[in-house]
Amino acid sequence: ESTFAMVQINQQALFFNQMNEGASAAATELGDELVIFNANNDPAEQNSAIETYIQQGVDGIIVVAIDVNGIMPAVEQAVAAGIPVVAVDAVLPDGPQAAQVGVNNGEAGAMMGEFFVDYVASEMGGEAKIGVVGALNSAIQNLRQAGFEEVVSAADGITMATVVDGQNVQDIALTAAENLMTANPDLDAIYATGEPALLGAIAAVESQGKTDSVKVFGWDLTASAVNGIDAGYVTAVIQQDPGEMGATAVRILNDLAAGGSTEAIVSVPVTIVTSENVDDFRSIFE
Amino acid sequence: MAPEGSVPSGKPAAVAPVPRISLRGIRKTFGSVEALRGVDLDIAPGECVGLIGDNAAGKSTLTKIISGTYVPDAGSIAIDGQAVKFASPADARARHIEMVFQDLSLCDHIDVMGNLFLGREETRWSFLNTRSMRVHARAMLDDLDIRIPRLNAKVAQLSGGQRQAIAIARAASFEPRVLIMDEPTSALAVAEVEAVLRLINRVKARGVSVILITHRLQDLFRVCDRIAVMYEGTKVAERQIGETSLEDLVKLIVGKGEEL
Amino acid sequence: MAPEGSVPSGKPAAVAPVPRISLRGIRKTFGSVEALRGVDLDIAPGECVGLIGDNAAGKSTLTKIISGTYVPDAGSIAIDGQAVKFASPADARARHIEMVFQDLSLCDHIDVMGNLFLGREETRWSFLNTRSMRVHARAMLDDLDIRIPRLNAKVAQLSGGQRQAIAIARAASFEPRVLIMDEPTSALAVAEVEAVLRLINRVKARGVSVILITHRLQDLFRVCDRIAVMYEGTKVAERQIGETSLEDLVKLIVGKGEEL
Amino acid sequence: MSAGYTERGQGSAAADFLAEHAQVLSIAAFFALCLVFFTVMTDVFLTSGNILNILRQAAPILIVAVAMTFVIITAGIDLSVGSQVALINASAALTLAAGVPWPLVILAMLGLGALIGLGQGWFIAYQGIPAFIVTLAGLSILRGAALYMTQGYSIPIRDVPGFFYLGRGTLFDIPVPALVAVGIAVIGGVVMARTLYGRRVVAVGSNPEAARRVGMPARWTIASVYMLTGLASAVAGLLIAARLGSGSSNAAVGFELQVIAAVVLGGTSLFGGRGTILGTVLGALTIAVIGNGLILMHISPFFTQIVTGAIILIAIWLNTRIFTANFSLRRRG
Amino acid sequence: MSAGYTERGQGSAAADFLAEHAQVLSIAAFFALCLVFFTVMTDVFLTSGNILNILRQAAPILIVAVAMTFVIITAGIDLSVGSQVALINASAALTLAAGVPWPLVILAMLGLGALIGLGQGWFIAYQGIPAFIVTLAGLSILRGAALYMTQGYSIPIRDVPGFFYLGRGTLFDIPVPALVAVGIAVIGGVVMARTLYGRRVVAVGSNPEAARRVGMPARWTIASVYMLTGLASAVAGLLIAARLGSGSSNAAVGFELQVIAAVVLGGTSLFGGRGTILGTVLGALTIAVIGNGLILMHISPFFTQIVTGAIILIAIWLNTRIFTANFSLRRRG
Ligand SMILES: Nc1ncnc2c1ncn2[C@@H]1O[C@H](COP(=O)(O)OP(=O)(O)OP(=O)(O)O)[C@@H](O)[C@H]1O
Ligand SMILES: Nc1ncnc2c1ncn2[C@@H]1O[C@H](COP(=O)(O)OP(=O)(O)OP(=O)(O)O)[C@@H](O)[C@H]1O
Ligand SMILES: [Mg+2]
Ligand SMILES: [Mg+2]
Repeated sequence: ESTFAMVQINQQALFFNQMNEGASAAATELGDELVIFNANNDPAEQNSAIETYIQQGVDGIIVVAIDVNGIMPAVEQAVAAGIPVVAVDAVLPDGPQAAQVGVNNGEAGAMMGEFFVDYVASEMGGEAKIGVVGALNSAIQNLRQAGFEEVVSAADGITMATVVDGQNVQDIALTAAENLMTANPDLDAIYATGEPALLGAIAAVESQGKTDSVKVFGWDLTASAVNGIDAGYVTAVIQQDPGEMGATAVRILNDLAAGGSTEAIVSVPVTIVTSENVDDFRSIFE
Repeated sequence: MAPEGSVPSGKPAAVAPVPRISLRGIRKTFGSVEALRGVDLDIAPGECVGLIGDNAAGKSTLTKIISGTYVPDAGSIAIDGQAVKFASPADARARHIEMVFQDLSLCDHIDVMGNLFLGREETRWSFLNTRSMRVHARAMLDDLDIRIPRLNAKVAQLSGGQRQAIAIARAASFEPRVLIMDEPTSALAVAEVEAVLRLINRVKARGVSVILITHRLQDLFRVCDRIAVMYEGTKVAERQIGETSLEDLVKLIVGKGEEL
Repeated sequence: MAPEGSVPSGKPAAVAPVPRISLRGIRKTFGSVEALRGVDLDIAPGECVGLIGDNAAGKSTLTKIISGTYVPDAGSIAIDGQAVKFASPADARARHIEMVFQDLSLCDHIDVMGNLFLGREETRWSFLNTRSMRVHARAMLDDLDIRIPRLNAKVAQLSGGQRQAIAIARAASFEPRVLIMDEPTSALAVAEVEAVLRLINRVKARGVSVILITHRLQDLFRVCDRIAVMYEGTKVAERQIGETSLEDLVKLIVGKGEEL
Repeated sequence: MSAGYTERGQGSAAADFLAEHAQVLSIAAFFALCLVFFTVMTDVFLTSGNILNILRQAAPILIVAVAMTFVIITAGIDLSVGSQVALINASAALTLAAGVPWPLVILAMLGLGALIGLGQGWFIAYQGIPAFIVTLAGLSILRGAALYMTQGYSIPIRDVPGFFYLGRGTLFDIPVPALVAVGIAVIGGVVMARTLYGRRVVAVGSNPEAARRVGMPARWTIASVYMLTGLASAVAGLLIAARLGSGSSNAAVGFELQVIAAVVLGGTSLFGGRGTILGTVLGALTIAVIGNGLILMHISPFFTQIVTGAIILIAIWLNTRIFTANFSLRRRG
Repeated sequence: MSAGYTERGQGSAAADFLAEHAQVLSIAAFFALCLVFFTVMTDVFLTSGNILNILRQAAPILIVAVAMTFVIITAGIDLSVGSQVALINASAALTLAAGVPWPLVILAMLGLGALIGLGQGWFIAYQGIPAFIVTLAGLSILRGAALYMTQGYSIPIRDVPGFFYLGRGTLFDIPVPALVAVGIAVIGGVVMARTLYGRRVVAVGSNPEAARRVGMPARWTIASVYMLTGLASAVAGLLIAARLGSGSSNAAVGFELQVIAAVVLGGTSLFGGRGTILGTVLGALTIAVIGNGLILMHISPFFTQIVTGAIILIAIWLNTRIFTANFSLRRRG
């Protein structure tokens, strides 16, 4: 019976769409209405949308922030107007938001780093050269990159090749990844910090005929990532549960609207998907 | 030309029974300006009509209507006695009405040869037949006594007279049945003017109807059969060439002549 | 004009001792075209020089060099005996050289009044002083006997003659010391041509040097003191007006006259 | 058969007015239509709170669009405005975070914006490089610089109430950004229509060679309009920084297309010479109102892009049909 | 003092050649410079593998840029190509996933692309709406449609080797996309320079009213060039789908600016009438080579944007200085 608004970053990644779906499903289940706004990567648009929802007097707002600091004035305004705010995924600085739902991207990146170091030690003879396909315009993906690099660069035997910028667009990521492999013919592995980057990296490995020599690590499963895992050249992918994140946020708002309370930090765990557990996820992409 | 009409009119000389072009009550308004306020005009085959008048009298507007560039607000056009409506210049061109525009209408980015054949390109399987066009282009220009050394120069770089010659050559070369020339000699030097006048007499002899707008009144007497005088959007007078004089025309233009 | 020079020259009539403008060896090449191949010319204060020649002879190019529009490849310009270099038209304008361009150089998106004052706007604290400009604009146009009903019409909509009149009014109105007119009467009707010729005589009387390019040779005899003839980028002849005739000039232009 | 020597009548002045102002009238009509539509369809739209919101949100686009109108009237284009906004946004946050007093930061940023704009203008006007290329390079260089400065993170601005007032404060109940935008639009409109500078801008855009020939400082005029977009981008960047309380290289992504769309929607021709500030203001407000209205109407995010595009296209189409019934093939960019 | 009646000399044909082809020569010189530079600075650059890579990567941009050259020569612009690519990309993946045979899919997609382009062309040519507005609306609408169709998923294409061959295969050791691109560029070049259609395109761009007056089908010509970009976008969308092995609404974001940049870099004037396909090809390759070379040189990704922009700007600047020493104020968009 309440109306909640969700301010999303964009809809070009499956991740956000699954989050939207999860949230919508939860809202339907709880009998609430959920409206979603797509900011198309423009931080100021997110603030504008929140301001508009405040005018309209929605009962709660979910934000997936592009600019975590820049969103705060709008969050403060919403809370001041009596509208609770739940942040999902991107971690907001301290403020009046009711809860933070999601994954700690830096930590998860580090987790993947440790997995990689172990993998190199066990499967690649202790030596490897790895390149990164990142998205420098995404703060979240920069955190994933930083967490990963911190662990990996401290390990012995692992050389960091270049970082290339896929700009969060898959065909640009593909070109960048191809050039990365050309520039480093001896590359052993690629780490892709997001879904477009991973899609691009996988296609690049295929198109360069390097499916035997280059192993791909990355974030966010897609159908082609599942294929890659089956084929063996995608080794591990961090799978978040975006649907659950969205649903959790809606549930929190619903509780708050009913006069309940929430914990400040609600974490949704990630899984590292490898050939061993990929079957659990296959159904999503059929 | 002697009168050959069936119904003798009050005028000293009548036009041929079926005029090549016949305009009735042509009106055209641009915003607040009534450019034409009801103009009638007939032109016989092989006749050259001089259209004169003060600046802004509406001469260019009238001829643009004949060539399909403007659509009149009211009035009718008949060609060889048959009523026509021109929705675009392509319609008029299909009836072999060609015009030299006062602003020349050249494409600055296309070379001399391309401009000469603009809209009439010679093609072979829709490829431009450059070789054959080059040969013809030279012939077209030589007719006009104009010196244009490079056929592949862009027309933007040419002198005013050279540009005008190209526009004239283009209009005259593709077997027009009606040839409209809006101040065709304004930028031409003496010899070139002579060449244009010769050209007009030549096409007249082939039966082409010519409308010549010019402010060089003495030229009219060299080529025209009849003169129509416009004033502020109306036709105020018409004269057979034999029964008028330069002084008479000047008076008619400025509005001090007797009316028809 | 009677000779008043100190050194008697071989020519029947000499120019004033210090010419208002003196050109020496002016050359200009565009790509493969040698537009000017070394031209000398002197013009005295209050003198009107007619510049004639075949199409593409280089008349416009020469005058554009005087007005700073083109920078010559070689040669020197002196004004009142003092050597000058014009890097841009603004430099020439600063020395009160005004020109009517063959292509008119009007801004189609600006209204009649704005075009009349283009580059010479009257301002008050850098705001356009529209009221005072409107009064002056009317006066400028009335001088030329041209009918332009609306001063706030965009010039793109005007007839060819109206546009030309605006360009002439603009160049003549701001106290020029040298007035260059490149075929200023080509699109004008009879009465307007007369007005321009009157205007030239008026400014001459005030000591303005005038260069008139025209293909209407008979007009030259009404206003010019001297005629310079160009041919293929060179000056081939110079005549005092008293000692030449229309036929003579025609011969000189086409290259059949005796040389100077 | 032929009339006597009579003069033409006066003709209808209304026809001239309509023909000359078709573009502005058309966008004004469409804007009005949008207002009516959203007022009817949602109850919140016509509340003062929402209207002030729209004004505040539209302010950055409006400000830059006013300057962009000058650029486009000179037949130029500035694709780098979004990147300039991001650079100023990031620089302002960094300098404020470093403890520089905010009035100084504002002055420095305005200076930086003007300088960047002038630099681009120099390449365009004095070196004759197409504006599209120069500002496309600028787009890349300046966004890269912002990215480098912030290393991709967002920089928080804390405890500078004076600065925040710029982006969030109100004066007589009207948001400060809206006031700034209105002020700039009014100044822009007056400068364009009534001053010597405005005349030069139009002349240079209409016929650059003619402007040069009559002795106008054509090159300087061209260079200067890019300084204007630089300055306007600086103002917009500061307003955004003050509103969001942070600076980031992600600010104003895609901003250039929105700004140019507002200008073109307002009837300014991309071929130069023709345009009005009033049209631009209406264009920018129309885009803002559509964005706001669609949110209020709870359009599914899968449809917003489709609907926004379709509304603009259909509206312009109807307006073209109504206001310029028999248009010619003249360019209307 | 005065010369006799002598005729002008022949003059140097080289000077004419230089003046007429300054733009293409300039980008060619710069392209050569880039090649030399990267060859010297990196060992991998001049390997056949890398060169073929660059060709494959540049293919989509090249193909659309060839069609865009036609559009820009008519003084138009098509901002919607990126969205068209995304739509075709997504549609192709969806239909292939639905089991439609791939040759049929290709035909259908080409038809769809042509239709979309023609639709936009109709608004522009027959309704007189500025191309910028129509295609900006198209950008929004078509991307929205792609988003809606895929619901944000990236749609995998599985087990269609014939289709994959298009994007990944080679013929005589040359990547198929590169062959397609070269073929299209050659056809485009011939059509532009040698056929009636090309002449009409130039005439319409140079002086639309003159083209109309000489009886050319001016409107149809304008509409048709947008059909060309539609078709080219379809080809590019198919190639990208075949290369990535998936279709998504996220494909080709920002593609339009890259394509237009390639065209303008190649010397085509945004004001219409002037441009060559050869220049466009060189422009597109230059951008691809710079992108590739900078990665090979291990430039920090934080700098790539800055360096790319700076290289392009400086190069054009040097070329302007060398090839058009005393340029005038004529428009050169
Ligand atoms: N497209 C247009 N829009 C508005 N007004 C126009 C247009 N074309 C012509 N006019 C107006 O119509 C009137 C007649 O113009 P027109 O060009 O026919 O005159 P003209 O007799 O050819 O004059 P000139 O001898 O100077 O060439 C003028 O007042 C002009 O301003
Ligand atoms: N900007 C330019 N670029 C290239 N060639 C030019 C340029 N301007 C003039 N020319 C060439 O210079 C020569 C002289 O041209 P100019 O315009 O001076 O002739 P003109 O004597 O004024 O002729 P007209 O009587 O026809 O106006 C011509 O051959 C012309 O093609
Ligand atoms: Mg006329
Ligand atoms: Mg000339």
